[in-house]
Amino acid sequence: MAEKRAIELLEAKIQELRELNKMEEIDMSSEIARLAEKLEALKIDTYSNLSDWERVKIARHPERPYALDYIDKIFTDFYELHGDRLIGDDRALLVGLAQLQGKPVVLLAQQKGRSTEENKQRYFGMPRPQGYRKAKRIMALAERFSFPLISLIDTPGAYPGLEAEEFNIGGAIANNLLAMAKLPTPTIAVIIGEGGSGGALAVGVADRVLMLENATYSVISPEGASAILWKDKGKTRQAAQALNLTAEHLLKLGVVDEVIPEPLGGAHKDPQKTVASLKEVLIRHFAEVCNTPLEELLSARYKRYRSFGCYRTLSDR
Amino acid sequence: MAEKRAIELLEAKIQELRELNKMEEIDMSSEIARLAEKLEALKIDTYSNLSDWERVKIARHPERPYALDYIDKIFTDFYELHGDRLIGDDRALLVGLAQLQGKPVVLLAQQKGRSTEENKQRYFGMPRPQGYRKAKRIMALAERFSFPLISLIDTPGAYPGLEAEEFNIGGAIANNLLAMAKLPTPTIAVIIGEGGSGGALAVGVADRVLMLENATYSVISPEGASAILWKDKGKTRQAAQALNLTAEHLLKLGVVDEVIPEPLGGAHKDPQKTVASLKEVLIRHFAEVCNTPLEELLSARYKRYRSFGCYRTLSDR
Amino acid sequence: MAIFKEKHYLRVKLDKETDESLWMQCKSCGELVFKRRVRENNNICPYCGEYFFLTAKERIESLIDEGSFTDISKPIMAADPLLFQDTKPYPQRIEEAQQKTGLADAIIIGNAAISGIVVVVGVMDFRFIGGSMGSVMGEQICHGMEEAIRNHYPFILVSSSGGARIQEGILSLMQMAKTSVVRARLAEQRLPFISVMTYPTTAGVQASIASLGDVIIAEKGAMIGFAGRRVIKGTIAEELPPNYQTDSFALEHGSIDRVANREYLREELSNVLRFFVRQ
Amino acid sequence: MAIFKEKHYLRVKLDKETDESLWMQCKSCGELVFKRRVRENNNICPYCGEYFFLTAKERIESLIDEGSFTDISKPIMAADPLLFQDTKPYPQRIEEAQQKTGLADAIIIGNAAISGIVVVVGVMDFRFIGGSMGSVMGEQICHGMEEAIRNHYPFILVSSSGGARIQEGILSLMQMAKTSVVRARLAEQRLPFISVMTYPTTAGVQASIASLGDVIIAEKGAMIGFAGRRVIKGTIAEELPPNYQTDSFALEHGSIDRVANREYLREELSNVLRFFVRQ
Ligand SMILES: [Zn+2]
Ligand SMILES: [Zn+2]
Repeated sequence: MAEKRAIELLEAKIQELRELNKMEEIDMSSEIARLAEKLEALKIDTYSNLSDWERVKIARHPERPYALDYIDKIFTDFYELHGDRLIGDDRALLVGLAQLQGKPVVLLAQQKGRSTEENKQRYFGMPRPQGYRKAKRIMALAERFSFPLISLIDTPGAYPGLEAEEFNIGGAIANNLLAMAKLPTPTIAVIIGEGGSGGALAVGVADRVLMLENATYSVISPEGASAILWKDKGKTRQAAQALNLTAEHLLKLGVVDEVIPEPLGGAHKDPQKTVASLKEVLIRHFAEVCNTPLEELLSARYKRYRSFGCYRTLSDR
Repeated sequence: MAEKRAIELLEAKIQELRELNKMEEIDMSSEIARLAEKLEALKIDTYSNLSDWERVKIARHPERPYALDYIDKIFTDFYELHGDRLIGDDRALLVGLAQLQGKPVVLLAQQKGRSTEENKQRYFGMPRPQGYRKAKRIMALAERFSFPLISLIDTPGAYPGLEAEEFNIGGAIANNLLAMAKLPTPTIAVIIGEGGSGGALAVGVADRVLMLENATYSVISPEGASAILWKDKGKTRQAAQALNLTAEHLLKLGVVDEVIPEPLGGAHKDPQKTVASLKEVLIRHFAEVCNTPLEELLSARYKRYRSFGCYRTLSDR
Repeated sequence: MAIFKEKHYLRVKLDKETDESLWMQCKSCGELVFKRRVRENNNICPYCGEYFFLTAKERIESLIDEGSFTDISKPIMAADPLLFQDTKPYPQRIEEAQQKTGLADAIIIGNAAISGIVVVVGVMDFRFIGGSMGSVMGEQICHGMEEAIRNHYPFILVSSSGGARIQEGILSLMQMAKTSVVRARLAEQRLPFISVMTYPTTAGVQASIASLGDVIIAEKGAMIGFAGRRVIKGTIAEELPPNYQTDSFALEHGSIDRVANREYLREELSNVLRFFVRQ
Repeated sequence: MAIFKEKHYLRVKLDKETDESLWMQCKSCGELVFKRRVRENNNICPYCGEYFFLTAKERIESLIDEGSFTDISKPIMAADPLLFQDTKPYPQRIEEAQQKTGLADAIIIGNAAISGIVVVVGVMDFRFIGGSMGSVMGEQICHGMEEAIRNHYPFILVSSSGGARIQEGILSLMQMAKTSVVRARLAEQRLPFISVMTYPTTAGVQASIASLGDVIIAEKGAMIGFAGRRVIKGTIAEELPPNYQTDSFALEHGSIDRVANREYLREELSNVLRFFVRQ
């Protein structure tokens, strides 16, 4: 996109002028203000009509804030717990205790790597059965001590591999769905990046599902859908559009309760601002669920999931 | 033992005479009766004062009835269930549904192999984490459907191996102890052969613990104790004696509720008779536990295990 | 995700010309077989033992006491919430599938008896868009479990599905959660759920309701797993064992309880049901 | 099973002549170190960082707020229910261990505060017959958990044990079940149990109470596992990885939550306790 290049150039220019402004006698603030205005207009032009496929790319942007970036800034005292007590530990799905607003919570966090080395360890953010079962173990802890549970979702999907199949990854996901359906404690899921199919849902059944503006959540990746439905790997843009995988669509479909705004151009353009938005929304919902009687939460959770779907009665035909 | 050889010769002789008796006109029944009497006396002499080490050898006798032999004859409709839903299946610890006296029960059965090939599959009766976790899974089924649980114990111990450690066999055993402590359904454990330490106890926490006369149950094998305490692999006889691992001792210590008599010389001398004894005792206890209110069972189970141990108060000193 | 090409699995291939005829050719051994004979033989080739696909109705017939079936499916069919269009519009796919199968969607729910034990049974039909789970299948499965709860019957689900239905997007994904929350209620009521996995039980169906059976029985020759061979080969370039995601792989790795030959599946079900139903 | 030779683990070896002296020699780096300095340094060699064994009392000192400890152990000691005799009679072993350690058995139970949070803590002492769990240890652990229940305190257990005590035979094995049934009560009361595994936490102790923590923290350098290297080598002749049964092996294979250096263990405990205790 030519617009993106123009935005970058303009940003650089403004930065230069700001530096000059500090160092020299000459006052350039009116020039800076004018340029900033232009930049804003250009950004709105460029970003406010992002296609779904462009949002997919933003959701996957390598500089996008990852789970630990939010945990760092929104929670205190994150105390990671390791291991499923069965097979191993998984670095793509972290679990632990933390404080939110002075209250202890259990965190589930899908975490991608920044470097190649880190991505190797974290399997590019694709959890294995070890991760899902670690999550299930920590749900039991949440239940025993009535800790609310908060999931941060950001995964291309569960890890596809021989070992994962040997360790029954499908069964691991299924059992998490069941566990989260019943978990007698308030639960919130936040989709912060990629919500990759069953691999995301396995930690995403909750009383509140929140979603960043440019995050995606889908039954299949646009690449996958393109290959299967169009028998053509290149139809990712159309597939993304067809899948209704953006926050806006998901809000309309009732899958998501609230969309958390991102800075123009995406969360990575201003991580601090993104963190602040997410924190505000999360804390509001957190207070709500914590103040709702558990029976009510569970019954509402049941109704929410029981009612998903859209079909016609045959007399409509 | 020379006596054993004599017994075998005498048995063979009597058998020959019986054959003759059938085929010929001559009546040999009085000779047969006399010999049978002698045989009985010799057997009592030989077997009624078995040393503990001799009982260990009987408990490990390759012709001794194994779990499936009892299941075959005492239960009906054995329906084996496989797999821990996590990693794999274990052939040293079988689980399944069956009927006892027309009531559905859950069975846990440690099973040794008869042939080398079978022993390879069954790891010589030493369960791996897959087995213990399969047992734990089936306990959840017993809980959900209020099926009484019956364990048949016969293992040299949990399998010692790298993979078993990688899959946290210690944790698997510990979690079974916890699960059996709480299991809200009647439970009976029967030690039919070797009760090998934690590997046996992991399916042996129960409302009733029954034990065949020549079975053993011990914190460590005589070989292990000999090597550790005497620094000498040859002290197995002494170690067996010192460990108090026979049914008679365990009854006195309160670990076992009833000893099931075996034919002279051991269960393998007359499997049918052994099965019949076991069945009689098992069914009696089964009726008792099934007729006891669950709250009472659980409270008695708690008291039973809470009270194990023997110590002096320091003022005794 | 319905990631399988149908043609790969449709092992019974009828010559267009002889479609109405009495004969079919076995894809496995090449023999020409009398169709009725195949049908009477649970759609197993009498020459080589190859299992042909069963439609949902054939599956029901082969599992339950004759004449005991009542269809209690909800009278619903797929909507098109996303106005989904790939190479064709979704409604057209639905209509074609309905015409091909005579079904409203990829599952039938019914009351039936198995060796005299009354159950609620759900049976998927792979011919209907790869047996994929969209809103209709999710709703029907929940409806089946609720009927089981209402009448205190066991619930049996026979899966044959490539996974979630892409054309309903996220709503298909949500069926995994939806069926799980209702499955939790079935468990609370202490009613048994027997899951039967057939060829194929994969992706979103294997990773939800099908794996949540109190007892899981696979039909011999089933395919069971989450990520298909192609996906793994594509992503990871790993060498896969020849029995990858077969019934024997699943049994060996502990994700199912039993494997049964098709001709014994009915007996298998009646054997296991007897433990859960006081008669 | 106490399957370890003590001498293998007693890394602090004092010269008989200098036993009462102010100096000791580090077995790892060979340096002569001022004993008080080692003591003040959590029994870590100031030269090479080697961890020396901590007695139960030293461990308590290193973990809790100064002066906050009250010994609440039951006033009991081992009986000799089996009249056990190997190369010596069991009572003689007990007496020797008591004289060596000044303890009644291989564990101390107390009330203490960690960063101001009051807890019940149990600490094992490996010098006492390899930290083995017999009737006394089992009873003391249960007593500790019951005190925690009575006063609504968290329970902390610091393990250092080769396993069950052979000399009490089956009664030692039963302590695995005994501690488990009481642990279940602690859970019912929703009281936290933090298990700390140190060198070594193996066999019957690892296969029961030590593995049942809500959170399991290993001290760096811990040995954690069920069957010792010798047993496996003896039975199976398998090649074992160099980190077999170390803290890193346990972490990698998911059987523990965290590993902490000895000098941070107190902070680690205070960090985790804060989640469970409303202040
Ligand atoms: Zn054929
Ligand atoms: Zn040193």
